[in-house]
Amino acid sequence: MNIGFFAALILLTATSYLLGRKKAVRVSAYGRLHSRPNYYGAYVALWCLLPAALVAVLWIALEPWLLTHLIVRELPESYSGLPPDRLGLVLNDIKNLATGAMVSGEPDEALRAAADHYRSLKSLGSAAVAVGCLSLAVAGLAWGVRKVQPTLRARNQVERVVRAILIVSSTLAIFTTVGIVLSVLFEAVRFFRMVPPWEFFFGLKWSPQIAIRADQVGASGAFGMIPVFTGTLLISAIAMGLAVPVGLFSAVYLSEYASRPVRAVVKPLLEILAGVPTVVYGFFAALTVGPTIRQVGERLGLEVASESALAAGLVMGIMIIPFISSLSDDVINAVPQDLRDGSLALGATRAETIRQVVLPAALPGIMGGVLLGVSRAIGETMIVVMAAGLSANLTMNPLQAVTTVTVQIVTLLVGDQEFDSPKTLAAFALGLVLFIVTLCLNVVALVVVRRYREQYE
Amino acid sequence: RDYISIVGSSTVYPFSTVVAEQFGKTTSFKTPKVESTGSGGGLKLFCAGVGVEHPDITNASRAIKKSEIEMCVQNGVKEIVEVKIGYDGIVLANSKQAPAMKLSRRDIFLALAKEVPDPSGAEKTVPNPYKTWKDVNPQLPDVRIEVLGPPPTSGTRDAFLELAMEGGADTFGWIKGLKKKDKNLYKRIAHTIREDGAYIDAGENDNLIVQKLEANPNAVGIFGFSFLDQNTDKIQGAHVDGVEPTFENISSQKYPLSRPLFFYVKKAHVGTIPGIEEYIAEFTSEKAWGPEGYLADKGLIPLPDEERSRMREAARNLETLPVD
Amino acid sequence: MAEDRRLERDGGIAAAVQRTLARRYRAERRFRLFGMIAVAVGLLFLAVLFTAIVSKGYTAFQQTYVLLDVYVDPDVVHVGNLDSADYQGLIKTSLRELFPDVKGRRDKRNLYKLVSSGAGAVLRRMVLEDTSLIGRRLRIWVPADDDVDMVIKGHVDRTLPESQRRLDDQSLAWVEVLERQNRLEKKWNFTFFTAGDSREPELAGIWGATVGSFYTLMITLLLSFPLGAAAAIYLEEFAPRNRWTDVIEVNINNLAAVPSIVFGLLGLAVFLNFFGLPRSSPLVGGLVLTLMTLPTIIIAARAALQSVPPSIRDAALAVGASKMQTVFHHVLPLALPGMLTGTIIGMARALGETAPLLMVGMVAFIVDIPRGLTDAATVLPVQIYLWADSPERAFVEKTSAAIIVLLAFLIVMNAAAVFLRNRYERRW
Amino acid sequence: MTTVGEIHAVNPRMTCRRVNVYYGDKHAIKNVSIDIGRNEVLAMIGPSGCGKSTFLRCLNRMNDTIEGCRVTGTITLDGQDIYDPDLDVVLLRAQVGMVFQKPNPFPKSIYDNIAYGPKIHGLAQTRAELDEIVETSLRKAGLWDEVKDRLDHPGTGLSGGQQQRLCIARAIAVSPEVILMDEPCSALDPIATARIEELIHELREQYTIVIVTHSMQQAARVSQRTAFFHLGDLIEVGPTDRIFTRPRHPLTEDYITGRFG
Amino acid sequence: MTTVGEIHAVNPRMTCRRVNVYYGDKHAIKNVSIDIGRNEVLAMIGPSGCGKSTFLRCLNRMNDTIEGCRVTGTITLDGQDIYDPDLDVVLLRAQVGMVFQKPNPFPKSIYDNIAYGPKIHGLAQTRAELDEIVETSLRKAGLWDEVKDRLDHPGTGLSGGQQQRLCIARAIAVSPEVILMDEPCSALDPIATARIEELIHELREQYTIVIVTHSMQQAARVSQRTAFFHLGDLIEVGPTDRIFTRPRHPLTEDYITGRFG
Ligand SMILES: Nc1ncnc2c1ncn2[C@@H]1O[C@H](COP(=O)(O)OP(=O)(O)OP(=O)(O)O)[C@@H](O)[C@H]1O
Ligand SMILES: Nc1ncnc2c1ncn2[C@@H]1O[C@H](COP(=O)(O)OP(=O)(O)OP(=O)(O)O)[C@@H](O)[C@H]1O
Ligand SMILES: [Mg+2]
Ligand SMILES: [Mg+2]
Ligand SMILES: O=P([O-])([O-])[O-]
Repeated sequence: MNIGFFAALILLTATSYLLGRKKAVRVSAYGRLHSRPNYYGAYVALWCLLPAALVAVLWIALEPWLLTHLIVRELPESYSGLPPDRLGLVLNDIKNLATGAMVSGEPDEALRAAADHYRSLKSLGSAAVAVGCLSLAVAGLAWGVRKVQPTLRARNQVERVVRAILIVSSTLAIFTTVGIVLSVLFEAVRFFRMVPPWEFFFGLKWSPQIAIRADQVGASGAFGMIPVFTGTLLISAIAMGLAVPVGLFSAVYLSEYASRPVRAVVKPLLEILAGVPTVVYGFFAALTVGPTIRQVGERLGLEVASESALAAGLVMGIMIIPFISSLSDDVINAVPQDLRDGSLALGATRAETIRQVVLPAALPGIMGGVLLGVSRAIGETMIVVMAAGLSANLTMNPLQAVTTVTVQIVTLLVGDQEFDSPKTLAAFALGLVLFIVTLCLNVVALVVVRRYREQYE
Repeated sequence: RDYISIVGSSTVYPFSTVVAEQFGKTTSFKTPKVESTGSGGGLKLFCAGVGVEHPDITNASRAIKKSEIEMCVQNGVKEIVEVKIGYDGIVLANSKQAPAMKLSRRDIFLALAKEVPDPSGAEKTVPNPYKTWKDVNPQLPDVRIEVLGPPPTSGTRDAFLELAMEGGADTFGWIKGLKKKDKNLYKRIAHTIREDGAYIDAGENDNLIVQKLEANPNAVGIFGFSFLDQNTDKIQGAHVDGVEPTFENISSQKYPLSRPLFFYVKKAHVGTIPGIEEYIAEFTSEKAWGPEGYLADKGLIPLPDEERSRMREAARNLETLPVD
Repeated sequence: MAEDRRLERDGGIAAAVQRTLARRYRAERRFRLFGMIAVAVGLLFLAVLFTAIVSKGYTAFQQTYVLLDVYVDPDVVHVGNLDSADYQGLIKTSLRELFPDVKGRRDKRNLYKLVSSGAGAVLRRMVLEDTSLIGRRLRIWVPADDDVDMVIKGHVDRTLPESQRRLDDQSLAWVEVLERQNRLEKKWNFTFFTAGDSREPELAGIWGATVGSFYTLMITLLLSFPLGAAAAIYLEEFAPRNRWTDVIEVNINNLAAVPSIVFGLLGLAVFLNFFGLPRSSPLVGGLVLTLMTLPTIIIAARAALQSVPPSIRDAALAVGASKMQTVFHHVLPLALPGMLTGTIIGMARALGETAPLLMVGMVAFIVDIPRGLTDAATVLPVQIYLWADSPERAFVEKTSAAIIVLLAFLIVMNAAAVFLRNRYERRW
Repeated sequence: MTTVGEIHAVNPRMTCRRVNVYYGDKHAIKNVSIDIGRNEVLAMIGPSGCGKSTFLRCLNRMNDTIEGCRVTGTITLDGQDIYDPDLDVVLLRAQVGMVFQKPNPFPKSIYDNIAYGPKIHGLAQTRAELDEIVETSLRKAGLWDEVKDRLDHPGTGLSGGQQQRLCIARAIAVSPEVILMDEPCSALDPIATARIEELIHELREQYTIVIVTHSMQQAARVSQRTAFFHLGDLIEVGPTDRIFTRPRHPLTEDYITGRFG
Repeated sequence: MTTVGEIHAVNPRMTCRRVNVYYGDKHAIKNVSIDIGRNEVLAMIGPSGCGKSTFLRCLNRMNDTIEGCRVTGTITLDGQDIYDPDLDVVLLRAQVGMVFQKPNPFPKSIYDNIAYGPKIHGLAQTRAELDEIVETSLRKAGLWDEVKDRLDHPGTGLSGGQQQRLCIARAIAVSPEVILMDEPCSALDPIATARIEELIHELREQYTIVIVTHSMQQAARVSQRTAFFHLGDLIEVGPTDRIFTRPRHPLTEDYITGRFG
């Protein structure tokens, strides 16, 4: 399994494409082809590639297991009798020996023999599979070519494969979701066994540190999620309060007012904002924006926490700007010129045209961008970790410090963990609840977007 | 796998990585991979089992707990070598623009505990009433208490609670008495940090705290000694119980807030993963962890000479922790 | 008719419009102004970020070097031990020669600390390349220690009292002597761009992380763009509209809101624990980031597909194009700009992401440059995260410099996509 | 409502029986049955909004693309039910071409607009053949002289009438066997109209054509049979000359004499 | 080329002098001068692609929205140069309404399509007034009966001819003083066409109308003056009856007699 093999496979696939095409052209003399010759080419290529690739992938997945199995059988009793984890270490030694990497100590004869065995098995297996795959590819090629007849519905066949690929791709999201739910569910359930759900859902106090000791499990009020979710809400709201107007107006300006060169330059520039590492935003919020807000606030005689929600929210808003501006700009740009003309010809100003005709027509796309921005705000971690702090105040005052769900998840997970204490498990419960909350938000959003959708043409 | 895999404490990480780098440079072994996962996370990975997919070494800024040893044993990690590598001073520091602080552990406790002994002298606690340092101790400046410190999930915080807060609490006789009578109550008093904004959880990034101190001369930060060492032009360490946090004072154990640092080795991997013994040898060599060694340069406070040589012997002989 | 009468009374449409015109133009100007302000605000933030980062980081592109006269002593280096000779010792000897009156262990130790511990490696490389250097006296530039570097660059004030600097008075005096002899010079810091990580700031480089980022993002791009586009195409163009597709749609939107660290958890559970893929590898990092990026790309791509007018589809279908051909020949090219936007933004996010990688072991100290998808590696944002948390003062500028490199990476990465996007963009 | 006149054709190419079309709740075509004969031009007339375009779109299943549109009844092409799930709609649409009421050129060059169909159907082996198809199609649609110098300009930059002819050229470039034309001359001047009508004459020799038109004169000129729709009903159908001279249904009569509404 | 006939109107509302229009390199309108009289209907005829729509779009500066389109010469409305940079295009377009060749309803409800113009210009104080404007406009365009039950349905779901009338209704809902109509009846049946022609007659009492049409009959029926364009040139202009009975320019004669091309 090396570059050479894959090159050969690709070469074969290319050849089969050409052969299929050629045969199609040839047989077209005996009857009108159902599809374009390219499709016959693609058809044969698929026959050539898919089975061979499948086998190759299977081999790559199974090879380690198979080789291990074979090696272990050959090992003397003193090794093969070891418990599996020890055996793993021995095998690691053998592999290190075989690949000529550094090994520890002086390997004994048995290991050396095993290493040689391993090496030969590995090269043999690879060679065998390579040969097998390539023969399979050739067979597939032959089979495909044989099947090329004018009546073969090659296009439909190829399209069926493409369609299958499309379907598989779109179900990936489902698998991801299942994976996420599964990977947080069990721990969350364990958490709820230790902390009663009502306390978690309705508690007004969040203070995981109290319960760090086993003897204080479930100490009253320690695991109330309300302040944490309020914090997320507050910071997201501040972020969107900045990002939505700035993003939307930027999009409108860029797509409707700005000249082409300006747009071509400014849009990618704004997109850079999305790629600045969140750590950098975190520093920016914690060291520049936070203190500035505090100073200004104190000059105005306001009580401002040094890690105010405002600072984190604003900086997060900056990061989200391109999510809204770029996506909206694209959909606004896609609104047909006809519609603008129709409005302008009635004597509408540009602003009126944009507000009342273009934006409604682009609404579904814009909502998509805004939702993406909201999602990002809710799910963002690093900025809030660095700038929003950990104190779980139940407040809607943007000048106070709040904490967010993501901050809590991260600190609970990357800090000192104890997987038998609700302190760490709380992270999973928070994750699960966040998932459910955003799910509800999205359902609402879907319904709203459906209702206001304006389809042009 | 032909390289050593190390996980664990973010506090030990800077030292561990220097050794790893030196080790990689001066031997023919590959440079070990060092991950910073926190002490608890590291021990969890470490104790997950024996085998190539599990780390060989974990760093910790505290000693391994009994429950963790049990978990290790359960997963087949029966032989664990403990290596104590030195000390880390926990310092309280503020900006150079403000006058230096001279604190006692009692001041620290009174300033940061959620519940403090009733100022009137009764043997009960009241919610912390102190707003300024001056309220705590008339000799301290009249500025608002504002302390940036590690979050509850960090090992540094645990150490701080044990060393500073307990130390402060113990200066009240009746609280000290509780230790025996009602351990829970004692811990609740000594280990609960106030949550009214005077203490700010500042996350795991100590540089961030240093920079915040620079911006805010009234604030006091809590972090490891190496960060003070590197930023002596900007910040100053507070005297604790009259002792300045300096290299010498910490290594001579005069400074009260210092904690030992460790790493743990999975003995089962020695001899199969190449280089583990050599890595231990490098770490415990005088040019690394000695008073003149390169780790001291990075801010590690070395063990006293005698303990160091004892430790070296134990480590090189791979003496394992007792398990029961 | 009533309305005509009203207009007549009011003096016709012109007059009617005229009355409202001032207000409407104000609204128009306001609207436009808001647009400009919004763009300006966005650009301003960008400029502020950039200047902050660049002004802090550009100094890291230079490094202080010391000129030493090194005698490559044949007693120390000979053909037998070329690899493992004590080159650092030779460097030390030459330092002693420069300052012959330095006596005492402590002082000597301080003196040696003027040059980097990597200086020996520089010499070693030279000798390995050309063994004829053995026995000769060389004048070579070796990197200075980071503390010296900080002083030379002015990041540490020389006038502070001794107790407040890392470099004591004596060392400072030596530095000044070296300066007077023109033996200290700031040069272009090649190491920074070619080396892997190191705990010595003067030896630390960004190349390892850059390569790691490159591999990781290559995986992410190669998987997430085709998968995202395919999913969007299926959902928007082929899937029947029913409950099930609604579920998928809500689901995808919801995935966008999942905190990135949770994707890390997923990666930990699935890719590391279940599939047993190697920890800390770009492969796993890329897979995790793919899962994280997919929703962004799918959402953007769907919005783009939706905005293609149906008449185009009709036109293609009516000449006998299959649904597939219609989509791939006509709809996709028109939707491509929007899809690319989603990709740009999604990839940008993936490039700057740290949190999920914490979970799959990419937050690691890795010196060697990764050579493949399964080697242990780290990525640029993680490198930034790690350096930002390092005590050494010299890592402050390195951190900013790494951010500059990351932004440059981002710009390069986006440029191609932006170019494509501009090519395909049209208004109909 | 039962249709007046002879819905059967002598040599039917397509047959429609009890076709109903709904847009959501709206019942746009009501129980229409009609044959379309081989080598015949069928004209469909009727007031605006009566369902002509809707019916036309049924004939090559372009209605499939409209969300909420539902078709019942049977329509066959050469005896084959075109709503049969097994039927290949691509093949159907290649056989039954369509010119839409609103010109909808691709946002591509004029050349590519025409060449697209032949390309996907593989009607040209070489570039030269393709060039020839493009040229003849454009010539037939009477557009060649106007655009021959700018084949690489975008099709969307043409005038309304030019776009319409471009769409006609695009449809005939794939040589469909049945051509559905929805008001193909609405934006055309008399000369261009004459050219298209001539084209229809030519095409009829081999193909079957259904044309929607608002011009009685045009219907009279080009078609052999005429169908009159009204509010979704097929009111009357019959030989064109008979319909225009002796309409049987009062509505038909009112409509063609302009005494309507 | 100099124009044959009388380009001057007795009581000009708009005057165009030496107007040239370019699309990039393409010279689409060549040095055209013509007056448009008050209360007159001017018909523009000419083969497809000759520049009628282009010229029409010049008259209310809708050309501004086409990238690469350049206009030279002077066009005035009531003596005011409409290409004067100081001129208010919003006011201009409110005064000079337009119906496009391709119907382009907004993706809004039928009601909102019509109400949009009056709303932005503040022509209705109350909802009732707005309702009235919507109803009268739709009635005038002959669409009311067909859509009165579904005013809240999207305008894009209408048939081709209905959309066209919707656009006419939308244009007249703001009562512009000059109305430019680009083939307003192209998708309409004779009855609907008659309704629109009637509307034009009504409107002429007060307003000025320019209509592009391909139907000589229609031009003859509705217009007082007719202008004949050919390949961007204004060939001949004059009173409609004279043009159709005694064309002076051979090209005109060829065109109206259908001996063209
Ligand atoms: N946006 C454009 N870009 C380039 N050329 C154009 C554009 N619009 C029109 N043209 C060209 O300008 C010429 C005049 O077009 P115009 O639309 O004015 O014709 P017209 O007289 O309205 O024709 P029709 O009766 O077919 O609508 C045509 O040759 C056309 O191809
Ligand atoms: N997409 C749609 N959704 C809902 N109703 C529709 C849709 N398309 C057409 N209709 C309605 O169906 C009826 C028939 O429309 P169709 O387009 O078939 O008319 P037509 O005979 O082609 O008229 P015209 O001559 O004006 O083009 C009309 O009342 C129209 O409003
Ligand atoms: Mg129609
Ligand atoms: Mg036109
Ligand atoms: O990472 P810790 O040292 O805080 O456990």
